[in-house]
Amino acid sequence: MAMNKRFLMKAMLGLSLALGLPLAAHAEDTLAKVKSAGVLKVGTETAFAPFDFINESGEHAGLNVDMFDEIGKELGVKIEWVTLPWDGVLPALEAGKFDMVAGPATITKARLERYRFTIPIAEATVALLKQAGDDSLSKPEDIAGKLVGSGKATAQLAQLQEFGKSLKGGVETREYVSFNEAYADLAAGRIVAVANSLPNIAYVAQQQSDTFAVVKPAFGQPSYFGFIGTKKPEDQSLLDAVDAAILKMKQDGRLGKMQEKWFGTTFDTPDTVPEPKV
Amino acid sequence: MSLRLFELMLWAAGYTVVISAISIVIGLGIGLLVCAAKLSPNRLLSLPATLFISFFRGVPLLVQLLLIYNLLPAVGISVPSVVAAVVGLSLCTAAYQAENLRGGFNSVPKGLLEAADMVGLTPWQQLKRIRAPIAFRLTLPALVNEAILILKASSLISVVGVIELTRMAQNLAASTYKPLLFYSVAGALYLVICWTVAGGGALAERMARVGRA
Amino acid sequence: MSLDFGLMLEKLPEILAGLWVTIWVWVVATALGAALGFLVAAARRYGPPPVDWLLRLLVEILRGTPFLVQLFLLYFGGPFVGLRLEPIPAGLIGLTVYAGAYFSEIFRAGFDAVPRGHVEAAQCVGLSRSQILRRILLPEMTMLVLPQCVNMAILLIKETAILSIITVPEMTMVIGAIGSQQYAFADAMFLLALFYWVLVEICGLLGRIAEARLSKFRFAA
Amino acid sequence: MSDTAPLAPRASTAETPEADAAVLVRGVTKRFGDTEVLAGIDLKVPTGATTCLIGPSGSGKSTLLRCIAFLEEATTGTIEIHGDPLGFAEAPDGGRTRLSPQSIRAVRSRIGMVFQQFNLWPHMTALGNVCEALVTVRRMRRSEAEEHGMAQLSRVGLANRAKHYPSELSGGQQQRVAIARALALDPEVMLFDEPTASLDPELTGEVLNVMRDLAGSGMTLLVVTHEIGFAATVGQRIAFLDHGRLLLDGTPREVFGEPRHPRLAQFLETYLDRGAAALV
Repeated sequence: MAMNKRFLMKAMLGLSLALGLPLAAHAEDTLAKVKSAGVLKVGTETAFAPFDFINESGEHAGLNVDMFDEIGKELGVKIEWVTLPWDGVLPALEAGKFDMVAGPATITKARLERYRFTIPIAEATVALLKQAGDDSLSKPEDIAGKLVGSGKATAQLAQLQEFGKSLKGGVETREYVSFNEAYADLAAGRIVAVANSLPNIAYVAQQQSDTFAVVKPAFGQPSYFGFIGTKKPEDQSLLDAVDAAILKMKQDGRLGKMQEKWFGTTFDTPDTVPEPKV
Repeated sequence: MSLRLFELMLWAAGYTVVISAISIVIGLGIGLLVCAAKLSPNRLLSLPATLFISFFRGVPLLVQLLLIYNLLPAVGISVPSVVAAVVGLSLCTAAYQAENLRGGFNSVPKGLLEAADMVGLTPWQQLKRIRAPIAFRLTLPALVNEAILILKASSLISVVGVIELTRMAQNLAASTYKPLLFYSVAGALYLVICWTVAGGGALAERMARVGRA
Repeated sequence: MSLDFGLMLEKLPEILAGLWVTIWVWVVATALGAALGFLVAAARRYGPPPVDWLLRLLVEILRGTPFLVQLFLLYFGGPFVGLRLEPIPAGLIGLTVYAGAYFSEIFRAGFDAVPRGHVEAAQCVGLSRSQILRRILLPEMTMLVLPQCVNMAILLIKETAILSIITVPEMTMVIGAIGSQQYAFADAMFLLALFYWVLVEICGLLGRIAEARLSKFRFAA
Repeated sequence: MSDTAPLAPRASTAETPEADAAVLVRGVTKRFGDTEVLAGIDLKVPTGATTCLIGPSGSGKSTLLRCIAFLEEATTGTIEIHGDPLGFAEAPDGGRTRLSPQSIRAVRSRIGMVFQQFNLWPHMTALGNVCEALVTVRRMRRSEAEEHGMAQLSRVGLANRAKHYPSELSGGQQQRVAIARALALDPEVMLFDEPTASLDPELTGEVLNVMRDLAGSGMTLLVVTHEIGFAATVGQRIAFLDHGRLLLDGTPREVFGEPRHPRLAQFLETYLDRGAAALV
């Protein structure tokens, strides 16, 4: 294995030298770079309604789109979206494919060690979505011993697995490339529930009230959604500017209006990144 | 399905075709180089070519694409989504095309070259006038086949952020809750594309055969 | 990028479980696909013309669309027409049918490649149609098409990676998930590339050994 | 064509009573699309003798042989093997009725066929090729079949090659195995379709020798051949085909002797070693 690793490194080194490219990218300040280019590249996944999704006319829509439109105005730049499957978004962020990630992602201890979050934009507490009229599932504990779906590489999945351990008989999980596939499988009856954050499943249940219903209360620890950036020093100025923009939107009521538009309610979120409970 | 959504599907199908076509052409170029290296008596050339072919035929395209998209930046080569997709598809098809070409070159009957030798053609003239045209005719069916395989393999490039036909169908299936409709339409569009390419290939083969006895 | 396969070693049991799913799904789908392909090729050769046309259409549809789309249609479209398959059965059926289409074309060419005289010789000594199929055509064809079958098997190993999208817990799914949990994306990708590469090379090697074994059955000049 | 058409077969076939005919061909025509390959052939192949079928390329001699083996279906006419119809039987109204596949297999298994291209099955050894039909068609026990098969291989002088695959044998050896394969079923008639045409000249001798032995043993042979020397020396009857018609049918002396039919003379001049006919 070690030899193989060395070989690959050498091969890549050779390739890079051959192409005359610098090995270590020059650490130019990201905010300055974004402003001079006039473009902020944002990575996300478009299967996370109502934050990012493709609407019925095939357009990318959601809270994130509205928010980044405003953030773009604040920074004086255009937004360029890069959409990937969720399990590819964070690796691509680390690979420098875009300046930050919309997502949003649940603010967790593990992620905070590796990434920087913006201030919270919504609640992320995890709950269950079930088939409408499924009486066997009236409280979260009823999923014991059953098959529940969630998104691959998500904090929601991690919380579901954690919750499962506390249940007698545990819970069997199935990991989907995106939550859309999980919802489809719930509708098809292959799984009994989908674990996702309350704002997401509330939206889905409201959009398709014939098919889905939310199991109350939420089983997860209270948590928040934020946008994600790296901890690289050169990226901090950009994330500071985005934080400032979000705070401004929050204070002048734009954020509240957007939350009202997409969730039918507003969230009381803190002005700084809180200490995560998950 | 509204007209607007059908337009979106057509647009995505166009994207699939363009990216595949570019990849096939680039892949053919790389494939020729790799084939030449592989046929070279110099082991410093043939060994890397063998490794290249083995790697790109041995690793799923999905994994290749992610390696190109996410790991090349670690050595300072950052490529946007579309470029990563084209590079991945090109390298993958190059490995297969190199093998096809090698098969083609090897099946040119030796006697034809001996005959060319006897009438005094130089090795380069032999390659240009005898070997290459015959090898091309022999590999044409394989090339058409490869084009179809790449068209279909391009359904995977959404993992590096390119929205092509399959991804568009996936998006619209999710937003309209009509997977049956959108995947069927996507399948039908792929069929139209692939059958067109196959038909064109058959035509090209017939035309290439005109020169034959 | 830092590569540390220690993290991966801790998860070895899970990785091996994923590897096992990949291998058995691949072996079963390849074997069933080859059998299906043979039946389709035989039906097209011996059945009435409408059967030939219908099967040809199906084969061309399966060969003209990406496996991913077929799989989506089967798994996510299926429930809308009352076909609700679990991930592994859906993956197995999808891959088998997909493989069957390609194998049928390989066998069809194989049927044509068996010299007519070999069949006539069998007719002359009184072998029945089914005896000719079983005793002459099938074995002769098998050795003629072995290289293409090995190629197909190799393509199928790689296609199994796509089953991760319908949540089949095979190698790509398992290693990818571990990579995400541990933020060891690079390690996961390298490991995956390595595993598939080794599997493919082993399959190719077995194919070459089998071909060498069969070489004395080759047609005399 | 017009200069030869009016000529009827010179030698009478009536000297062989029908009951003695191993193969009886009656009014066989064969058309491929618009091309008439056989234009009404009547032929009696006498039992216990060697009949050689000669003629220019494209004269229809191989097609006639393949029609007799029912590898091609004659467009009209019937074939009988020792009085039993093969493929089609004459109907009372003068037409033909198709016989069942079982009947075809049963009658055909009384014919042995040797092909120009040998057509040995490449995945079976020499012995395997010889024994195949004994086991699968005649339902013999494997050991019994192998014993019988070995005897056939000895007959063609290849007992020591029993375990070899076709690819490991020379062309002449392959053709001898093919003869053994046909002999294994104890056929009443052996058909040879240009058995030496795809062999190197130095390998034709061994095959012709085997055929000579078979002819000497009193077996009925019908041989399509270009080996005029063999036809003249071994053949007891010669049939000369030209443009799908049977122009001559008689003993070698009758056919090759003077005065020669002009078409035969032309054939011998054009296609063959000019000295060959002098062997008569």
